[in-house]
Amino acid sequence: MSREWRASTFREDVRAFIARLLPRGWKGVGALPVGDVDAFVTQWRDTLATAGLLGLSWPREYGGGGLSHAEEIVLAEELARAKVPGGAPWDPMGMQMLGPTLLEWGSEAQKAHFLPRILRGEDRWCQGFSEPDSGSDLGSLSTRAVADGEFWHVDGQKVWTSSAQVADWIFVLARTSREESAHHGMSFVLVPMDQPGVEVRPITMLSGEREFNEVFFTDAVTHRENVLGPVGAGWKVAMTLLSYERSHVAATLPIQYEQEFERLLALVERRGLGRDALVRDQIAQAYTQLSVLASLGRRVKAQISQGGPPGRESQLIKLAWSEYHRDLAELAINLLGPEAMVVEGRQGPFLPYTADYPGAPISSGAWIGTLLHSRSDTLVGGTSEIQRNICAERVLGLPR
Amino acid sequence: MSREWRASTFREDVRAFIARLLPRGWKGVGALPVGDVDAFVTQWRDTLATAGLLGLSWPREYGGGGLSHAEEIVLAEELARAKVPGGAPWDPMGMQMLGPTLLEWGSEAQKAHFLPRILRGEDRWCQGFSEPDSGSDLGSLSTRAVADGEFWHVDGQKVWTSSAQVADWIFVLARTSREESAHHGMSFVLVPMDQPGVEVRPITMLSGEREFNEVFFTDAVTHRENVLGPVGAGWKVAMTLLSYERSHVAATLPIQYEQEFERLLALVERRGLGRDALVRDQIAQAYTQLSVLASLGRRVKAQISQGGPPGRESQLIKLAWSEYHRDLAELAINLLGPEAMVVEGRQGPFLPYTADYPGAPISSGAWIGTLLHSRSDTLVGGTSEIQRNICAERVLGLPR
Amino acid sequence: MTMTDDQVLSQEHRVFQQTMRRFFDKAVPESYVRDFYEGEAGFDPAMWRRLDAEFGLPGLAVPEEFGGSGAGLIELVLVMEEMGRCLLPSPFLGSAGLATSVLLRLGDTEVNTCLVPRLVSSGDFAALAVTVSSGDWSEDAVSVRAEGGGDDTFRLSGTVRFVLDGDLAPLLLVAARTTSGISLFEVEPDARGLDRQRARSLDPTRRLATVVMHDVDGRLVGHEGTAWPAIRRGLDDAALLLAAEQVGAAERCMDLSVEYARTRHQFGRPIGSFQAIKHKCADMLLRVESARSAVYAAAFALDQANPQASRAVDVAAAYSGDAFSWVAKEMIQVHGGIGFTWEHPAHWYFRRATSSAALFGSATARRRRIAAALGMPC
Amino acid sequence: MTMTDDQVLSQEHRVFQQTMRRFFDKAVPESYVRDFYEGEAGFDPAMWRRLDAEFGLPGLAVPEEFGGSGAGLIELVLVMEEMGRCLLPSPFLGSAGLATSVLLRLGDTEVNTCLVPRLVSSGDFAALAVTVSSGDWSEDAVSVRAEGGGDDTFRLSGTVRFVLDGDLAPLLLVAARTTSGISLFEVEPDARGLDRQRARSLDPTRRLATVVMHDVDGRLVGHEGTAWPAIRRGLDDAALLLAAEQVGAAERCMDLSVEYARTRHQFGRPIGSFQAIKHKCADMLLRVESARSAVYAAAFALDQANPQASRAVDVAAAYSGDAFSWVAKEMIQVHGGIGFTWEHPAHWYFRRATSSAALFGSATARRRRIAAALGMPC
Repeated sequence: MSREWRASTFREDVRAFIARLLPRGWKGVGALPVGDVDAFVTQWRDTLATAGLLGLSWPREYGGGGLSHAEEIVLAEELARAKVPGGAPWDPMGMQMLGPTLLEWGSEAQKAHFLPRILRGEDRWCQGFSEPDSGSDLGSLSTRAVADGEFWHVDGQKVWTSSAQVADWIFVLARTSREESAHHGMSFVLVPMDQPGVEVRPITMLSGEREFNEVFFTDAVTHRENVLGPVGAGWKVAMTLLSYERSHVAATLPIQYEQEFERLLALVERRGLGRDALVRDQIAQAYTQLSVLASLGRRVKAQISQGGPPGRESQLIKLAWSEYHRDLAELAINLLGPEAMVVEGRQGPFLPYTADYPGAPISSGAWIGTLLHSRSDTLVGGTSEIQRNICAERVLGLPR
Repeated sequence: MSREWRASTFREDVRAFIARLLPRGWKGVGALPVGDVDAFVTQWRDTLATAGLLGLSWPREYGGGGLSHAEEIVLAEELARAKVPGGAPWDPMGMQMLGPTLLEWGSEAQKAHFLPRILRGEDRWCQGFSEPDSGSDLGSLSTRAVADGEFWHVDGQKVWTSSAQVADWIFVLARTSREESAHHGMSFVLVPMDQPGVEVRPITMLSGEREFNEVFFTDAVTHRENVLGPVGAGWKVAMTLLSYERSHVAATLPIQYEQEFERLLALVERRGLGRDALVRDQIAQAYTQLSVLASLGRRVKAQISQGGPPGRESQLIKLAWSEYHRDLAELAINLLGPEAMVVEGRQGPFLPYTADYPGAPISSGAWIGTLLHSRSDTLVGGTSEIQRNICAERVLGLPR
Repeated sequence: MTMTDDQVLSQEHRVFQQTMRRFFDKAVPESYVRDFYEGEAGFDPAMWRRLDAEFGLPGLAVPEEFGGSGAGLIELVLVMEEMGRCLLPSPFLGSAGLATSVLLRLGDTEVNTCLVPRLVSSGDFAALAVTVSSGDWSEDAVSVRAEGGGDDTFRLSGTVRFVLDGDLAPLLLVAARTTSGISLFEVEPDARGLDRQRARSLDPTRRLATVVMHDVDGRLVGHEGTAWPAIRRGLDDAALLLAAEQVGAAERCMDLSVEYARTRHQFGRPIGSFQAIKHKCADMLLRVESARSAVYAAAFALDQANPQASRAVDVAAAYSGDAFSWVAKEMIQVHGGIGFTWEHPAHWYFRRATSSAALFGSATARRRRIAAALGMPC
Repeated sequence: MTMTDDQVLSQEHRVFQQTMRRFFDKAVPESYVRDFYEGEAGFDPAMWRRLDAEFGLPGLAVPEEFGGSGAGLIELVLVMEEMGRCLLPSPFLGSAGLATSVLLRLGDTEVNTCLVPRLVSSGDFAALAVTVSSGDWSEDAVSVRAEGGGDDTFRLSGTVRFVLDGDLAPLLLVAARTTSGISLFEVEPDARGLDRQRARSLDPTRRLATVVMHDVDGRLVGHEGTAWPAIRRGLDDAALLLAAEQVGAAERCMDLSVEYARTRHQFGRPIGSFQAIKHKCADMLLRVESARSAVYAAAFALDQANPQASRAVDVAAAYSGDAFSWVAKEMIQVHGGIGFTWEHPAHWYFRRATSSAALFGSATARRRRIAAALGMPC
């Protein structure tokens, strides 16, 4: 049933396709009754799968669409503009992160086995990078994988693992040599979750939701063929994976933040604050920041799509967006005034790095959810402090 | 001719005394024509000297007023309120800093010789602490004093020395032992300026004024009796001196900044900006900061005057005021709008740590002077970065 | 702009402070607060009785002639700092801080001899309903209407949101507008036409309610049409006490951050040895001590009936609210991932800070008052 | 809120950029700028001729049919970045950036064929007098009055402050109000009743003048009463070019700071190894690259006549002004004492930043326009 998509007219085609599928007056997932979201997302994933819009840039032999990364990005943009998700909540781990990394580093057998299963939703993936004592300092992680005949034995603990409670597999960055130097001697190991040696304990976040988990490995085993890339090259493989995540996020984030900003404007209008000179200045400041960062993001994207190396600007993107979004959430809460003391309506759900679902209400609960979660924006994936270190050291050449 | 002052009624007495002396409609030194300032200050110093108001807390045997440090502070406050200086521009070095330090550490001969000369204006003093390679890091300074018979021989270079061009003596923090540990092996040496081994080169500041100097010592000599405190105790003596400076500044700064804030209000009124909601918020923020810091300062002062140890708040005073003042200068410049592009009227003079002279005009030149000089507030006497280190390490106990 | 004279805590104040610190350290451990997050409990009558029985806190600032201890606002401030430190969930702010203060400031003998003593040593506490739906604590914003007969009984209609402990308080006071102005009324908790609903607070340790009245009987408290000045001054008192609570809470955030920074290692060093963390902690200290200074100064000014006391309250409230919000946020940043969990108390303080920033009026609203007080034309 | 499509510099742009960088690195060393601080010089005719002779810069964005090179705003932006970097004192912004742009945007054949070519390859340059004493660059603020006879000659009276190169420019253009609206006039530099006084600039490398007119003869340029739209658009162009200059200057401040932080040692380590300094430099980088992105985006939008170009200019101008001010200030802080001396160029950038923040309207004024453009009710 999967239809053919052409690169030359992809944006128009997919935009029309999405528009045709969406219900009349579609406002976004955030406008659905909370209880209907899961069902909609499941059904929508099926629709995308049927239309051949999952794994768009993957080779057709693995079930993908055979187009390029450029169309993949266009698809992500168009889905974001249309206020629909690109798959199930756990799909990004498999589709945006592991999939492209498998294509780059995987053996033929690994690709043939894993890629179609990701697209068909048979394997859900989660990520095992951070550890309790290695938050911003991945170089110091201590989970170990030891080879013994046909198997690797994994021991250690990972933390901040999203979707671990529903995942079938986890990709683990583990130490596989005694060499203690920070980034060497690590391997990228794929481990099945359904075994006695793997235990998942959910972490309740400050919002009360359970999105992250701790994952404990106690003599967990995985077949020796489940190392991705050469043994000892785990750090490089992990960096590949993170760069795929970043380029995807860089493309869709501005769109989501624009939609969120429009919700903020609606809040100002509903509360009748638009004539307040202070509020006007704050809103204009937020818009300026949003607009500037969107330009910065487009410059990075254009450089990449021209085939050039991402310039020194690319390192800034995550740092800048996370602080923008943290500030925006605070502004929204300030505009709510005393209403922010009370959670009215649904509380915005946890969506790392991003805004509440498009179409979300402008009642206090949604913004409170955004406020609570935005505190993680400057922590997850490297704190702002670490990001600044990296900018100063790697881009500007300041001494460590 | 020197009159007697009584501690019990000192504030009322001195306030009345000052009020009687000042011309009608006195607006402050800043309101005088620029060319008249020096003459006024010279004459005013004579007046204070005649009235026994110089060295108020010093023993009468050394020409002082025989009262306590508390009255000294009251006097400083009342002079500041009346918008008149406490002496000549170079007097603080001798009267507020070296004088009390001599009283604490000096030999009888040193006190008997130097103190009266300071009060009579016969000896002008300047300070030799900072060095080109030891800005915020006094522990690393490298000027050396070597004993040879009756004399010390001093070699090295000091920098950021105010009033060096008019000073007769300089107090120098110099290394007097080979011991390389940061704060040991230093001595506090008093060196006459009028000798071939001492060369003064003025530094032109970013405002175009020349207030600071470099001082070069090339086999400069001073008598062995001119070490203040024990040889090797220079660091402690220097810290004593700095604490006297701080307590004086802490008392008078809030008054000067209140007067400056009133000039800012006058600027707002003159420019008709008082109805602008943004300006109102900015002014209220500045006032809040001013008022809060004044309360902080009073808490420190009260603790000291109760005889208790200055609490952990005292370390914060310099850091907080310097950043307040830097921000206030920027606010004033913003309020001037395009007028800030052009220097109208006299340009505010350099007054380290403080506002422009009370009574200064509200034309752009005065505020531009304040803006330019305020950039030094967060640098001179330990950068804000160093101040924060000190707060975190010494007050909060964070590791170095 | 005259500065008040030197004011500093006395030795007695410090002893009192230490007594309170010791009590709350023991009586309100983290687990106590956690119960308010995990369970359905929203009020602990036993704790309220202990505060009264052991220290007479509900009547601390009530003159002795009306059954209280006759202390000043400065003592209440010291109590609030400690309550803020441990985040005690309690009707203290709404009842002893706001309602009692308004009643006393009415200066009405009958009120002082009949109503006020009910709030001292009785186990009772009061809620004052004075906001409107927009949450503006200003005279214009009072929208409840009271229609009166010949005697002291009126019929009240309207909705008041964000009422501290409004669903529970045995004594419910309502500010309403009669033909002659703002007046204060007592409403029976079980009166006909009265609906009191607990709100879902961002901060579960701060109990808030919406009070809806349809022709509810209300008994006039004090004189008709003259209540606003007392309410205004009571709101000043309460705003100052809230600021004190913020100081105590902010200091605890700083302590938690410093402790974590000393012990947590990354890159082979305690994170507190990194300047970014170090400077954040120094800025916390600056804000905490600055806020505390402003709060003490305003308390002394109020206790001495300084004519500029109200402005001093605005300064203290505006500064402390911003300071606590900043410190609570940076505490999460210093803690990294662990500060982002439900389990860690960091978010309790963040919620308290966010919620408190809007109680009794925002910092922006306070600055509007400051600008007016500075004589800027409006 | 539609985002423009991907826009990025072409290979040709990069080559042009490098050419300009090489030229200015050599032609405008620190000593060149220092002369403007130390001496009485305020304009260097030789440099102005070189910019024309070697690169045709004064006519860079003038269509080829009127004698120029027909480049776009993006090329002007690249030039301004380099001029900002070295702080070149020059009539380029006022003449090529503002006056020429306004003339071209009049869309008047006679202007294009007579006046515009005078500003290309002639050594002449123009000043546009459009502000009033309050320094507000808005239509309402035009206060010069022009009274006309039957022909194109009017008599102008009024005072205009903050005119770029207004005391020197061989071609003086004045915006004035006639009975039919805002019109543009040419005034002879030696006209009777004209007084041009150089102002004492905070930034000696930015020449400003006050132009006073008493019944001065002015020749109408374009049509009477219709000049404002062209002036408005020319001011947008100039504001964008100023923003580009700010980007280049801010980047130079960053480079100086990074260089100093790498080499200056305190406490036995390069100060750039301390996180406080490191993070300041990272924040400089963030601001510089963000500002640059906004400036390029606005330049492409203007060159493509995007309907939202004017808002993009407001965004770029508001952001770049604040960014440069911040970076220049922090540069002084990074440099410590040496950054506070007359000798060190840090203060040149600080003066340029402070002065530029007020030229063509403040960031606050830009944000007022942005809020209105976002459809917020005024």
